[in-house]
Amino acid sequence: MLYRETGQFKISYAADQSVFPIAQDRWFVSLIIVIAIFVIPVLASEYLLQAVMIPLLIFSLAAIGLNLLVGYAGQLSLGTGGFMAVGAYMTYKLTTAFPDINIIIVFLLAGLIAAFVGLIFGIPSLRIKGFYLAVATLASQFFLLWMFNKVAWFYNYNSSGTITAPPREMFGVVITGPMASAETRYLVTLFIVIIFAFIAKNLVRGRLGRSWMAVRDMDIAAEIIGIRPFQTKLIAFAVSSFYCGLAGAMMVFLWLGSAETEAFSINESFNVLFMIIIGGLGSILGSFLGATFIVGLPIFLTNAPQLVGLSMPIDMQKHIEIMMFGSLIIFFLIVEPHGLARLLQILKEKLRLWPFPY
Amino acid sequence: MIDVKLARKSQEADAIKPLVSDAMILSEVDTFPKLLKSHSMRRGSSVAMREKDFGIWQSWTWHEVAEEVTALANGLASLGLARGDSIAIIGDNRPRLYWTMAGAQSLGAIPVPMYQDSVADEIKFVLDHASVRFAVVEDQEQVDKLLSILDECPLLETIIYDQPRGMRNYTQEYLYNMDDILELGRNFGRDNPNYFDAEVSKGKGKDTSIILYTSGTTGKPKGVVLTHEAIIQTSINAANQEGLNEKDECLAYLPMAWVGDHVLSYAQSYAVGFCVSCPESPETLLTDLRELGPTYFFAPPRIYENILTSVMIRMADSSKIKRKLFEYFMALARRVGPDILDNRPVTFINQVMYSIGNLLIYGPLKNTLGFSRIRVGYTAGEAIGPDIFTFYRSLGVNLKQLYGSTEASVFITVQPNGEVKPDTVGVPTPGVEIKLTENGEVMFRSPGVFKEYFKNPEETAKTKTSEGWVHTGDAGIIGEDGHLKIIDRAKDVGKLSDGTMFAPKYIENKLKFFSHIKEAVAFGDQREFCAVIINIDSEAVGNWAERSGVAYSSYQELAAMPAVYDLIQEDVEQINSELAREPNLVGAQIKRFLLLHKELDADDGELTRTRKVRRNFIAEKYSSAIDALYGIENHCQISTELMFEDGRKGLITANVMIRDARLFDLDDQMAAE
Amino acid sequence: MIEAESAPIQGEHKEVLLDIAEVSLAFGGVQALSDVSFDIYKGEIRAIIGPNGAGKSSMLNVINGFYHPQKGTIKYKEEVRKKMSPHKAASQGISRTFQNIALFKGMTTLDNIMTGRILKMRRGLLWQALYWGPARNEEIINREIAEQVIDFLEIEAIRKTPVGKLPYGLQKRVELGRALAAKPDLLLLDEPMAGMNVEEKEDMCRFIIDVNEEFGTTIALIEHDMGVVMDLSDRVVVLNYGRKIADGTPDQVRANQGVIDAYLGVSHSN
Amino acid sequence: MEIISFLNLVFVNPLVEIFSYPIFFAEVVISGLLTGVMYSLVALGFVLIFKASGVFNFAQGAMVLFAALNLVGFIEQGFPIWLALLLTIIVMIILAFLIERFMLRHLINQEDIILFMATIGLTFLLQGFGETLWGSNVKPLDLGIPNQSFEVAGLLLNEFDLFAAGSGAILVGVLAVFFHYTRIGRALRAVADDHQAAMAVGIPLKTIWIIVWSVAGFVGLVAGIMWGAKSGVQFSLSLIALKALPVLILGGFTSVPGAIVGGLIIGVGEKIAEIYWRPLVGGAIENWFAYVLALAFLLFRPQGLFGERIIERV
Repeated sequence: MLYRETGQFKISYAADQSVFPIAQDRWFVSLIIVIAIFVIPVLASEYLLQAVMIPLLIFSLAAIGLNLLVGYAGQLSLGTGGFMAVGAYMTYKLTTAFPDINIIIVFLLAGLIAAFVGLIFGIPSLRIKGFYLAVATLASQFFLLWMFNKVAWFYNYNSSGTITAPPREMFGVVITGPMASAETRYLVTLFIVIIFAFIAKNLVRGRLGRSWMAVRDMDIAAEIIGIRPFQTKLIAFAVSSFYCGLAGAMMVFLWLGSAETEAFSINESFNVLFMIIIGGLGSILGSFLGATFIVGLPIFLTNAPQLVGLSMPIDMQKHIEIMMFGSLIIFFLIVEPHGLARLLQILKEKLRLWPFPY
Repeated sequence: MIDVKLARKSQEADAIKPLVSDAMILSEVDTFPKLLKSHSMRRGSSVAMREKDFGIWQSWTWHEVAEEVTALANGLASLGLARGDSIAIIGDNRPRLYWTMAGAQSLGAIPVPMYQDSVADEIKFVLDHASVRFAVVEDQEQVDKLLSILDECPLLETIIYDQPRGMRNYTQEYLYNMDDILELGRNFGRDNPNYFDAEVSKGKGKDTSIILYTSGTTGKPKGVVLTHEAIIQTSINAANQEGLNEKDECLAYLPMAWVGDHVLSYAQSYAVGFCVSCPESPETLLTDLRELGPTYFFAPPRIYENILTSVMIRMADSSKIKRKLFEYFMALARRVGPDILDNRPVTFINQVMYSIGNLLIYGPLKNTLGFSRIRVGYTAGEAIGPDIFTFYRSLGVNLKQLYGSTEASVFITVQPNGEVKPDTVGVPTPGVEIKLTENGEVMFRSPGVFKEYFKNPEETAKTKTSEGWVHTGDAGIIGEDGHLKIIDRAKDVGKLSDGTMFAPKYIENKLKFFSHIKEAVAFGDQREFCAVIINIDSEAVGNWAERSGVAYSSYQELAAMPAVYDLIQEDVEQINSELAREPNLVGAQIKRFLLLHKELDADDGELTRTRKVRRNFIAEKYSSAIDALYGIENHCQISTELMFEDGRKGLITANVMIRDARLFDLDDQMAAE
Repeated sequence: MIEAESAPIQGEHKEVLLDIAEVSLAFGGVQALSDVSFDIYKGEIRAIIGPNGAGKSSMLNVINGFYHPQKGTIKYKEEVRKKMSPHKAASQGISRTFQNIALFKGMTTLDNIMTGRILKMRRGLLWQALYWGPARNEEIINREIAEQVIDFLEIEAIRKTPVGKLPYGLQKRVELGRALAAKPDLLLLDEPMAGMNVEEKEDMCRFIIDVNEEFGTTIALIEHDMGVVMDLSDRVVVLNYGRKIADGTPDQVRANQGVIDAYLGVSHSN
Repeated sequence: MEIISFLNLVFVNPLVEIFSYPIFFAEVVISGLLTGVMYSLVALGFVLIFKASGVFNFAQGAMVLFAALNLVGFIEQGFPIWLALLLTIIVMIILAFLIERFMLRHLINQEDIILFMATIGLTFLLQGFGETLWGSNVKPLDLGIPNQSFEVAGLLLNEFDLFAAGSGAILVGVLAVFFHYTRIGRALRAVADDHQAAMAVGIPLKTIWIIVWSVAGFVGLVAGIMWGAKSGVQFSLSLIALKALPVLILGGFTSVPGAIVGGLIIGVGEKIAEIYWRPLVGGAIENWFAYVLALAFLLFRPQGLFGERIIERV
């Protein structure tokens, strides 16, 4: 209905292969970005930025990372939390050791280290597949967290065992640490997420993305047409871990301010996995939708009883929240196993064909 | 391994320069090759042509087209194509086939395009008749067709094909790949740099530009000879009337041998400078139409009808809400859409509702059909149902009827913007004069008039008078508003015994546009009044019966119901009131009618295989009914033999009612209005 | 085993593209191939036929490096091949299709065909991440080649349809497209016409011949349908129970008693 | 210097200790074996469900917790132990029924990962539900089995551990009999091999699923009793699922003997590492050591302990 595609014909492959070949999609995404950059920081409250927008963006990035690995390359991983921790701890180590390096560069370096770690933990994918691999990736989750917990070097031998974001400036503005305003942190997060979302989209629509999907869909055929499955999977692990590491670093430095290993527990791994399943496997957009859902759901569940005027003991409410969360996940998987992205896709097709059904 | 060279792509037109005035074009630039050259020099980087190929719309600028045409012409010249030779062109709409036309014309040769689905015999006749030496064809299929008749066409020397696919085992030395011809031409151009320009400047506006063979209902095809000047002048006149400019887009998908395509996709494009696009293949036409979104579109009624049918079928499968919305807003559009399109005043509420409808239904609908951008849409060739016509207009598609012929370089009359009526074909286009003969035949005189029928002076003399008036063979009437109305083929028009003009097909068509009426056969020639045998549409009337709770068990029973007679009588009387508005036709109103108890069927010989009524056969078979129609009784007994599927024969006898319809006076109508 | 004479095509000297000498392959105790020898000339259509379980697919798997024979030598492009991986074989110009369609179901026709170009794409991760400059040019150049394949196989209308939604016959065609996109020197077709109706078979035959003649691609194909094979191929090698029982032109093979016995035997036991 | 002391820590010191105190080593091994039995029990629950329905039931741990919570809850309500046991079993069967009715039935033919995620959802649901019903504080579970140690041939053994191991062994035996000699058991194996075939011979998939989830629930109950009696019934009980996962990759998702032997190997390996290599890494390695052990093992034998070598075909 909203689409008016007539006359949007393509005279070059570059135009045909662009990320948003339909003008209306381009406008819509541009509009969202403009709102995110110019409207939200002005209108949103500190709470909304801190409790909703920043975590939403950071988890979107982590979800994109995991989606590259699971949704595109077909390698099921439960170790997201571990790789996020690598990013966070490495950023801490690097920025405390070299305070003069721009914090964004530090994020990227930490991401690279996470990528390297991911590469190592991806090695089992050479020989094992599916759930075997998923369980194997738990090794990284547990081992890495144990290591960051046990080896005091990682948290500079401080007594609390937590890592805390020191204040770092960029262009004269404090962007990390307690002095940084929520707006600043939000904007920095937003820019990083937008850039890396586009990079992820570029990767998946090119040769690498096709290699990943080929390995995912039929690895033997992929090998026979000349794709090296092992190398392809390892790159997927590395790129995915880079994204997760970056997200982990941003989690501590742009969102929480300080953290212990507990912040990267296996529950976070599952949460990110939920995001991509509910958002839609093999969809960058889906990663955002899934993150919105999983970040938003607990906030909704926490506030819902008050909204309807219900009051109950705190721990009781916590249990019910957990229960509702689990039930809704199951419900959602039953209703739309292909995720929100598919739902949106169907909606889009309907709008394109409107008023026809096909 | 696969190494096809991709056509060069080019960017969109940079700047659009003002057009040179027609007079200047005509005086100096009086042939198509010269027009091409002028575009190439003035606005060489604007896009001239596109073709959906290899997944995208490959584009060529005017400059690139000019280069290709030059190479092609030079290549043809080096194979020996000379001034005055004929060159056959057979295939789907492909840029290189259009360029072949321009290339041949550059050398003073005459392109003879042929329908791509012609059978070998038809092609043979034309090749022979036009003394064709060269044939440029699309692909292997056409080459095979030519090879099968090669022995019988001694004049044909050279065959050039565009698509090399499947041609590798063809070793005949007279077969050429067009790529090779282009290469040949480039070399030739290098050796003879001035040859092409010299040949182009030798061409004059009075020269023959093209010969288009019209199939003709009887006898052999006639080759209509048109000159550059005629086509160019007509094209410019029509384009000026519609305000066509170099920013327009048009889709070339109708057969190249048809004058409509030649004038729209070639002549007007060259005259005005707009871009012409070729679809990827006939199968992908609708998708390509949707992608491209032409602003200037031409289709026979059949295509509009098919699209409307598919809209209705798809809507029927749509969800209930969407269907309701569709029905509501289409009803609104039928009421106010045409007025809005013609800038007539509409109440504010209706305007608001129409714009909501535009957002919800009309806009999306036009978008999915590829009609969003149409500024000028033509339908021509035969009468279009008023429902179909109004449907598109009420959506806001500026669809107009056009009356034309090959002999006129298409344009005779067009409905001007703001004066579009479903039942006329409009007023003469600039420069065209029309008149009616005594027996109602339409004649025209125009700058686009044909030169002659090729090698057929008798036909030429029969059709074209010495003053340049041309017989169209169509009977028509001209209303007071100056609009021409085509009513029938002139030869089918008869007279009632009192001398009133009687046009059976006109009446029948009018009746058939009602959904309840499937077929109608009108009688009246040499009789006192007009009477009609009607076939009800079992589906539409059946639906009506269902809705009104009328039970029936057979077609025969349904057709005999007084209620159904009432239904049809309303339709008949509406036609009568319409006929009463035409001074020439007021006497030819339908006085009596009956509903036939069986459906007319091609298996019973009552219809042709293309579902046209066989009037004389029916007159004979149902003579008792016709006698009764002109008698005094209000019913009649009809016995018909019919053949069962297993070959046995049976006899149906039916008692059929006859009704009298109300007649209107010319004055009544005037008074009512 | 009935010895059939090898039948070089007369009058012309043919260059040998692939030479298989005394190849044996076993899985555990099962002998899939025993001392099979034959060669494939450059530019010919070579058929490998035989009853079910004759070792045809194993032979194809050996040629493209998926199985490693225990014994025997394989000479490809004048070079004796050591143990090699399938992607190595692919990079040397061997591509193939599969008996049970092995398309990437989650991708469109176009993307599937583009995967056939992956070996030819070299731009690194960073360029790809930016999708700009050389990486974009590379995408476009390879898209052009993929489009030529699409045009050649007449599958324009399904360009952007996910292959999972296509009917079987079209999937087979897309798979051929993916193999062709790599511009192979040697094309292996594993029962290209299995499960097709007559019309689809005719189309596929036409495409196979077109590929061979227009691009000069050497083709080795396995096929069950004897009639099709005989019309299509220049030379035929017949396997039965992992052994070669005949080798020659279609006419020679047709007349070979061993082949008749093998096929009749099979049809009896069925 | 540091390198040498490191190498000492890795290769020399542990071995020296092992050979110096063989009896202690034997005690460590036995204690590992006994813990291993518990791992096997949990892993068995996974294997049963995976084998019969192809579902990687991450909620097995939550089922252990849920069963234990119910048992303790019923006991707290004053029911005698045998009745509480019976009630819990009934609850677990009802649970299996509900899971089939409201979850599995709607997810037939979905991809494995979707089912897997659904069971993670189920994990949350069971945890939340169990704790809503019975509260989240740590509850002791006293079965009246003495938790005393005694000495046999110089080895110090724990009565409770032996009892647990014994129960585990009996349960495994019962299951083996069940699978091999009962109609339903054979049907279950048939389903595991081929869903179509099972349905073709007239076994409704629905019934199979309810049975297999009930059995898994029962196994979970036993594991819950053992672990609960040892360390109290609390939330962390559901985390023992994570301990069973390395057992699965070691023993294979579909192999009952694999689950048993794998559990023992992990139990022993983990204990030995914990005791002898602790100085090197500083303790608390039980979270990850099992995984690394399983992974190292897989690198050499990708098909797992009892899996068959896979020949890939194209």
